[in-house]
Amino acid sequence: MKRLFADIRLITSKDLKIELRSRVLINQVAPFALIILVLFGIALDADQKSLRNFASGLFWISVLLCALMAISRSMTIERDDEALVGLNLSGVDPLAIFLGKTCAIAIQLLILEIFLGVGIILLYRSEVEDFWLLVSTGLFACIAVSALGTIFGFLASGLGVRETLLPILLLPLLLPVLIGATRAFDDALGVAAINGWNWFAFVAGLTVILTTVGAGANYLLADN
Amino acid sequence: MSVVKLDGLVALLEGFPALTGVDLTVNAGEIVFVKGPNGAGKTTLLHLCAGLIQPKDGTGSILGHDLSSERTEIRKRVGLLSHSSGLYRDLTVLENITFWTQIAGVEQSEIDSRIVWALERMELGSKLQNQKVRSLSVGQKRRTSLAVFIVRRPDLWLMDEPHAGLDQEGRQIVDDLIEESVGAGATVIVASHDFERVANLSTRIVTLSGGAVLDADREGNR
Amino acid sequence: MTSSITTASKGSKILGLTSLVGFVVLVLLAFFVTDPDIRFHPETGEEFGQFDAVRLLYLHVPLIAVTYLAFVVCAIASAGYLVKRTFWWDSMAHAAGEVGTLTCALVLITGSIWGRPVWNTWWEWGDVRVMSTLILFLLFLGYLALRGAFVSPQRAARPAAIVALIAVLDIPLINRSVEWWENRTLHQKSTLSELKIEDLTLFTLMLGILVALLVMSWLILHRFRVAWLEHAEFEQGIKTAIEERRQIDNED
Amino acid sequence: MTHLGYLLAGWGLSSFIVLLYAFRLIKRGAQLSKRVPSEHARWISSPKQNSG
Repeated sequence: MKRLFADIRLITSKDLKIELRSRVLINQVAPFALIILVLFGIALDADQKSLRNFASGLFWISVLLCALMAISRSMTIERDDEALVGLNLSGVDPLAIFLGKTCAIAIQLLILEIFLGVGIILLYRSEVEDFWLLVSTGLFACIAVSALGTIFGFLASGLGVRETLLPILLLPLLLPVLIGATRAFDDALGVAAINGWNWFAFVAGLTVILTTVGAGANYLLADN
Repeated sequence: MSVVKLDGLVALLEGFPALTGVDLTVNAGEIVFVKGPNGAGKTTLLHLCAGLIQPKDGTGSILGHDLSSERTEIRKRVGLLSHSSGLYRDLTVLENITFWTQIAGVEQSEIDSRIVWALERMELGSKLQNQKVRSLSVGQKRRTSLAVFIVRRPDLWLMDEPHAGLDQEGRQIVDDLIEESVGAGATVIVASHDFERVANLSTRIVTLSGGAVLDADREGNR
Repeated sequence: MTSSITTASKGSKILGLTSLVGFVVLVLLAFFVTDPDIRFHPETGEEFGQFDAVRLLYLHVPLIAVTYLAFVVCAIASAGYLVKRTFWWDSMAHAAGEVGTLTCALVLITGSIWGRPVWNTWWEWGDVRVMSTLILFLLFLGYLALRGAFVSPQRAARPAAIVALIAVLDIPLINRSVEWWENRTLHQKSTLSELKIEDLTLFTLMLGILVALLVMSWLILHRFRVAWLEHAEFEQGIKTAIEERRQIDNED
Repeated sequence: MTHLGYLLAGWGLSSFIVLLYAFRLIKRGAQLSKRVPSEHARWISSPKQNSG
């Protein structure tokens, strides 16, 4: 058990260190997120009020699109010089690889969410009514997205068509997360009179289920 | 005791039969030189011995573990030096070696001394150690891969073109390492095109062709 | 059709013929024997109901039944594959998945055509069943795309099985989330309970489900056999390739 | 009959698509059968056995 946590930490910190060095997130994904926000604003030709109403949906769609990039990048790191072969030969528990990479993606997504959050507040003039609901939903939803994303990243890794296949496999499955997180955000941003904490509970439940499913699938996927 | 025992092994690579029925036995302490033209199946043979490929047909065991059902066990005990570096480009030499040593589950107390030993052995000086792998020359990268390879101290050494990209000095280090490892109880399989060099190093030469063993009994010059 | 070999067998021919006959009977019942859905408002006496559009339900509802069944079969076969790791289970999962995706598309098409006159819209956002079915359809499109992306069918088997299982497990979650999303649904508790379910209506509906089951079985059976042959062809290709490689071997 | 257009479209399109798919399956099966030795087609030797 101690070994498992140590290995998870090793893999996560390795991925994050690589990210800090290569700055793909900061130089490419974050600007991409910003562009999405701006494009939505222009394409919807919206006045400030409707942008505020749509803010939570646009926020989560941006997160999902950025997640696709982060997942893809996370797999590329292991594929570029076949480091994945080394990981397989190291005798490390496949669960550690899965959770380690999930954590790394989740942390990156969390940073992106903060960035996007500031973005919708500044650009769409969203007002935060329930800060903790925002934070907890953001945290859990991004874990769910990362866990399922890592599994599907592994599933499709090694295929030439990974970049195109990943979205059609992953996005429909994440629909419940999208709905739950969007509704919770609607309440937290004060644009819908609903109980956002109920939606948060739903998202949290989904996170537990999807992470467990991912871990199970990971064992099935790991060669034996 | 035979370290590698393959019997009629067939292995596929993306639907192509890279190995068409390999019979091969390698005993402990041997240095086996696998030669053969491009596409003969040398690399696939090494990958198979590393437990990375599920055989399509035939039976085999590596280090006493079954090749079909106990590949996880096999993987922990073999080292594979392949064409690609297996390194993370954006980490430094030292970070790469540290990561791979830690992830391999080397005893905490032993980690530092092993890393120092591997770096010294591959003559990776302190200036190089802090360079990103991305900025290394081919030879330096190869040395780093070799350092990662030896730091785990595998029982079965599987080396694909170990001399490729190295200078004269580097090649000599590889030769010495192989000699030493056998002295320490390891078994080595080297796939290479550098006939002269590896033939002088090995105890036996195996010729591979068309994904099968053509000749396994020729003696090496060691 | 003399001695030429196809994927047909005596059993499948009987199955196919029965399906055809059943379909003709179903059409006759659905179009000419059953009554249109016309009701009168108890107070004003106004006519309302689905009128003849209800005849689409004799097709739409059975299609839904077989779609879900096909996906369940696909999930079971996928689980079977992960346990047994034999090609039989993989082919079954593939066949059921593909046929299920086809019928799922038909569910969406017929539902949309029925929705236009009855709900006055081709597409209703926020209706749980409509949305869930669409997502289900997209999920299995991804499943089939994943299968198609692999060069060797053997390597596709395990990832595909995992995707199918996750997809089917996700269905209840999708259903829940859409239901809570907008707490409204155009489908009444059940579209059927609103109809005057007479014996004949019920009988036609049951016959429809039976016919759809027969057609689905026929399709899955043949798709399975095609997959089986594709597998055999692949294996044969490997065998020839091995022999060819050995030939070169001997020439050296 | 009301809604005749919708009815024909729904029933017609569905039957057409299924028939097309069935036809393609048979064709593909026949093509493959020609290339693969018949011992693989287990349903020929034992026609009663369903699905393989």
